[in-house]
Amino acid sequence: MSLPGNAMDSLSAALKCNIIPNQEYLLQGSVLDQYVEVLLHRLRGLCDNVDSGPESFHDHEICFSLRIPNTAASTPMPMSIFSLRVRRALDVSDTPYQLRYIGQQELGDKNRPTVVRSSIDMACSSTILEFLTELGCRIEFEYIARGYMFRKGRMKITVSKIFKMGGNKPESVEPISQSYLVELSVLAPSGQDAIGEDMRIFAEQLRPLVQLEKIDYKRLGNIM
Amino acid sequence: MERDIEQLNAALNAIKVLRSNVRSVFESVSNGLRADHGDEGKETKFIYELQELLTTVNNNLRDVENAVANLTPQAGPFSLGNTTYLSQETTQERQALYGQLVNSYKWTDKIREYSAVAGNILAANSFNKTYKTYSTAKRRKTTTSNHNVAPEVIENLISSIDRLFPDVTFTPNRPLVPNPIIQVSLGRVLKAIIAFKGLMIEWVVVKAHAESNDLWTESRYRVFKRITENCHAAMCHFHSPLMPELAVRSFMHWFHSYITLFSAPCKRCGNHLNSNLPPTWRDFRSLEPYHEECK
Amino acid sequence: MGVTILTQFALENKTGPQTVEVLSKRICALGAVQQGHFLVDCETYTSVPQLGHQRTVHVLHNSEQPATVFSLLDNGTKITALATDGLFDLLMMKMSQFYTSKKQTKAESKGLRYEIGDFYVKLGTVTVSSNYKGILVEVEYRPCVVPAMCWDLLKEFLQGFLGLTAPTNPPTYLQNRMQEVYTPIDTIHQYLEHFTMFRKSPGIYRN
Amino acid sequence: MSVNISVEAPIENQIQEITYDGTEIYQPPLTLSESLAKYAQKIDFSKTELEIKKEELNEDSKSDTDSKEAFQSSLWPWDSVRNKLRNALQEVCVLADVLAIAKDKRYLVLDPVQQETLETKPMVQIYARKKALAGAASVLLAGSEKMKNSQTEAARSRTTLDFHIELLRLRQNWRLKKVSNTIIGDLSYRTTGSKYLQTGTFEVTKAEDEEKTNSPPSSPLPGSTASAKPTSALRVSIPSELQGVAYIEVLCQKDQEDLCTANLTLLGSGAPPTNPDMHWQQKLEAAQNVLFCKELFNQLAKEAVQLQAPVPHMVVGNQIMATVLPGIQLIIALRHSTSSDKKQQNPPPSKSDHDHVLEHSLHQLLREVHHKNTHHPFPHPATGPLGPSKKRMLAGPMAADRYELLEMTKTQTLLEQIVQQAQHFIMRMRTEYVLDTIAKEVKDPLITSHWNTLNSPTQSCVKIHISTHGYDAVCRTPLIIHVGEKSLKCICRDGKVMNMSYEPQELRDLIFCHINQHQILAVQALAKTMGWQALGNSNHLGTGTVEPLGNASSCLLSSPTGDRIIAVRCEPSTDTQVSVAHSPRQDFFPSRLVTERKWEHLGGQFRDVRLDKMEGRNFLHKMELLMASLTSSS
Repeated sequence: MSLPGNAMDSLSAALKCNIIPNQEYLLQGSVLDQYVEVLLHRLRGLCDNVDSGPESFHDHEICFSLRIPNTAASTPMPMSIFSLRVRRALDVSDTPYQLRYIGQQELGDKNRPTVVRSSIDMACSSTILEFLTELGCRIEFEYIARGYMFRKGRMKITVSKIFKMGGNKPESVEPISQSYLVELSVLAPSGQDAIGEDMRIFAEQLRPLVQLEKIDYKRLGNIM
Repeated sequence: MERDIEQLNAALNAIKVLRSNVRSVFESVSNGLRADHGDEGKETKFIYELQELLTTVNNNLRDVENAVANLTPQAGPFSLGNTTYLSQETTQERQALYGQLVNSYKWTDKIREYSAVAGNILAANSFNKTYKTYSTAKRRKTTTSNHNVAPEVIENLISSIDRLFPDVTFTPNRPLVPNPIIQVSLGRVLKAIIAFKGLMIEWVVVKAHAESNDLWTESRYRVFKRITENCHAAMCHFHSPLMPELAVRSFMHWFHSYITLFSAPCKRCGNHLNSNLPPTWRDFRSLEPYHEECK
Repeated sequence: MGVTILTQFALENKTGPQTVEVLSKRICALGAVQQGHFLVDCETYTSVPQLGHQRTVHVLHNSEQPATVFSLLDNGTKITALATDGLFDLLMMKMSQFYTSKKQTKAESKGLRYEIGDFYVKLGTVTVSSNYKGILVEVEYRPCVVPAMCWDLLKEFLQGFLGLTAPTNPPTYLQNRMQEVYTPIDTIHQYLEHFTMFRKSPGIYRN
Repeated sequence: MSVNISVEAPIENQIQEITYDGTEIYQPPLTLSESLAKYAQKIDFSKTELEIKKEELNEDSKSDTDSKEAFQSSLWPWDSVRNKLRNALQEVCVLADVLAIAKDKRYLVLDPVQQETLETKPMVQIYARKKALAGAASVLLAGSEKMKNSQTEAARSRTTLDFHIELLRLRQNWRLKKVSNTIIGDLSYRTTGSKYLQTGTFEVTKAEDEEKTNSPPSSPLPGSTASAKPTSALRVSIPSELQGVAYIEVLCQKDQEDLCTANLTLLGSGAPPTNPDMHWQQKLEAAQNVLFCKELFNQLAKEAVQLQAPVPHMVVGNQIMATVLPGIQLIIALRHSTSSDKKQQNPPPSKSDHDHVLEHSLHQLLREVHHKNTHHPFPHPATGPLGPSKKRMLAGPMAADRYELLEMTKTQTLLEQIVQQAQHFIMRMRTEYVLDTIAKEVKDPLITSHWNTLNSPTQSCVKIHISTHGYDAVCRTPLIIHVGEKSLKCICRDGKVMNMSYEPQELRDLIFCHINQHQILAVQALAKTMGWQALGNSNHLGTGTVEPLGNASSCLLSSPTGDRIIAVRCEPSTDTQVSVAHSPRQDFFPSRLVTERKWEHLGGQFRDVRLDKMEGRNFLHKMELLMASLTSSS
């Protein structure tokens, strides 16, 4: 057995070789409740291996943020915010918590078919909530997502309903809107832009039921 | 029984008291007028005294009657046979006979008791040289198969063993209904996966808790590999074609002794480790821990 | 997954490499087989002052659990442990704005790894920012998960190869947890305890 | 209703109906008049005229007598008929006479009688005729129209309609797509996870016209449609390399047998080779099977070349040879017979050697690979990455150690797995053989083996009990043997473990040693129940002749009073020896060395007992009798 190298060294080596999937390619859209059955039906036809029916999920997500007031006036942003998402499955037992860092959307050129953003995904033990709180994080918001997921090759399609957390009880949740969120995403090492084209073609096949588009969060922020 | 004897004692006491009081009545009557009666009105005093004495006798008599009424009468006549006449024996040398008689009675009583016990033990460990019985009455009993048993029977057996050991958890899992596979967790020490064929233990594999529940992959740890082998040996040892339930029960009893696998030192050498293994052997009878080399 | 005992070891008038040599000879004489190397490292990050009171995050890697990154967050009063995938390091880099690493405190224990029966024995040389600090001996008894059950057995094993200097009591960290199920994070706790000790007392084992 | 037996009718009464309870309701039998009427009705007078005339001739001669009888028996069914005929004959005779007379024209002259003229209007007649003709014509036309319609209908339905229905059926079971003008189907396993490169495309066409004309189109008779039925309107054309029948043959054979199985000629058991008339479903299934077998073989061949085995695997042509155990080879061959080259194809060497179980395992293994290729677990929570298994997802947070992570990445190739299964198969067979032969050879202690009902493809277990008939409660020696892939493990009751290699001789020796030990132990246990005392025993006796295997074991027993001693010696190779000594010795002869009688208490000479001459069913029985006789005599 070879000498075990320093973990950090091997990590940076892996980063250099671009084998860590840290880029998320994403398209989003929504579908009204009454058409979701049609969409699911179509997805069953399009996706891999749905002979046993679509896989359902029921997750709880909490978004934490770590922020410090930036005293230096030279930086453009007044605050530096670092947000982390913790997600756990409510329907499947003994699954790990998922900790997720999602970076800013890459500016890139307009011709890119999908949103590309950096993403660090990791499974972690259940102490994560306590750990983040101790770390100085604050809970920003939380929600419940319930729906179905599909896969087509490397692509993952989730059709989910978002629920507001009503109080502390998990049963007293209420849906946020009359529609389902549809996401088409691929997690890949950076530089694999070809996958964006595949995603665009796949998204075409779901039209006009769902318009999967790259959504510019900054613009959304401006609207709100 | 206890109460009977108490009441009998009370009645005997009451009789004793009655007797002594009657005696004092006669005593005072026989003494007649005494000096302590004084001179004046000595007759009346004497009569008073006598009256008093007689009332106590009366009271005592009532007590006796009460006590006797409380006694439960012996059902039927209590016959002592010819020995009753012994009490009427007057010659000196023969009066000791009763005691001897009682002793010999005790003797025979004990002999009866012991022979019954011995008879049971002998019946259990018979000198039969074969399990096969040729008498028709018993044949029906022996032809019951241990391989093909109703699932409820096994279910009952397992749950009864489960109740026997509080620190052992049984998780039955039956892909094949008459031949269950159960998972036995021995505290936090180890777990065993046991496959039954009817009432017979057919396969055992011992593993650490964190390992998979697969029946065919053996443990990665040497201790558990060793114990797996010993379990197979025990399976052989406890195998009993006539009493399959007993076989399973005694196997489980033996297996339960592994709860001290890591904590108990070897009975013979007193050490925990021998060739880097804890005592992995448990004696079939005494269930004492030994190293493989020390047994 | 088994119970692990970590102990410091030193021999009079012997340098670190010599001590390791003596120990490895002893353990091989007992029938151990050398099975590669091992490495436990610890990097410490402290919060920037803007975040309020100071917190420390110790990020440890153990080559025995190569897919895991352990982090121990010390806020002064209690320690919160976290086990994650390997990508946690990447996250720490992203958090450099909030938590900064102190490179000079990087500690590691590395050396040879032996298997003897169901025991793992690791003879580690501890360095703090590449200065030699001492020897850490790790003994793991893998089949057992409750320290209280196998402490006597482990003691016997330790005495068998460390001689009289073997510990007679369980490590302080374990003493309150003897009846609980042992997890790899407990090993990490023990390492951290020893690393902080080594950091605080520089050079006393350098003889 | 009871069954009526009819005298009149030779057949049973006709059944009118059968009620639900099964009773049959018969038509009431015909009365005499009814049946007469029925018979009379059956007579076709117009047809029988000639014959009757003939009959008339020979009937004439005896008609008188006949008729008399007939009159007497009016029951005669032909009565009225005959009367009618007779009347007719008379009339004809009269007519003939009249005509004969009239012909002479002497006695009789026939004058035409003036008919009363019908008022025939020619126009009306023409109209009437025209109308009648028009009616007939319209009927004919309608009929011809109908026939024409049905003809075209039939023609159309045989081609287009059938084709589409069949296509629909095909579509339900197979993947099809339309490429320009042709319909291409795919029978490969790619959608279920196969990564085999060979394509499995086939083309769907309409059945050609000539085939249609072959089947008689101009026969509207219902009988001929049945023969036209099996030809489907749909035709699938399969690439030539997928045609025919294929299967994977798995053989385990020894070196020397390899040679003699080469020249067997045998074919015919192979499934009917592709005949053109085969239904497309069967055809496609066969082709798919060919593809599957090819993939399987391809995969195995690839693995055989890549694997580093101690004895390298050989891939020659359509055959892979892997050494399972020394001297035993596993041969996996792809047998593919097509209609074209079926004559030159290698005949499979004797069918009986083919191991169906292993073949099935192979199929199963590849299907498992396919399944694994497609059935990736979904991550929970949903944001997790696709791909890693649930166990791998947990490895980080649960801090899996190196060993577990290594286990997760470990995969076995198909060939390795099948070789292991074959090894186990051979081991099991050998163990069975050894146990069975020993059980046959050794009669005295009975050897029973119980194979576990549960076993895995590479592990099984057998429990062996050595016991003596009639003494099974006295002593029983159980053994457990684990049969693995290349080794055997024997566990005794006392926890002793013996590991053995694949050589069957080792197991044989072991069992014999245990038989010996069993005999000695059983004698001692028996002695205990008889009140005898075991003075000593040894399982490995150092004295005596050297044994070819193991050591002899022995024991000494003394009688309750101590005056008799029995010595038993068991040797694995030879029989057991039993000797008896008396003490005090009965035969004392003063000699120069031993002069006094007191030395007789030392115990006498051991004298051999000839067991084979003794009474008793088996060794223990003989020993029991021996002990009993020696005890009672004292």
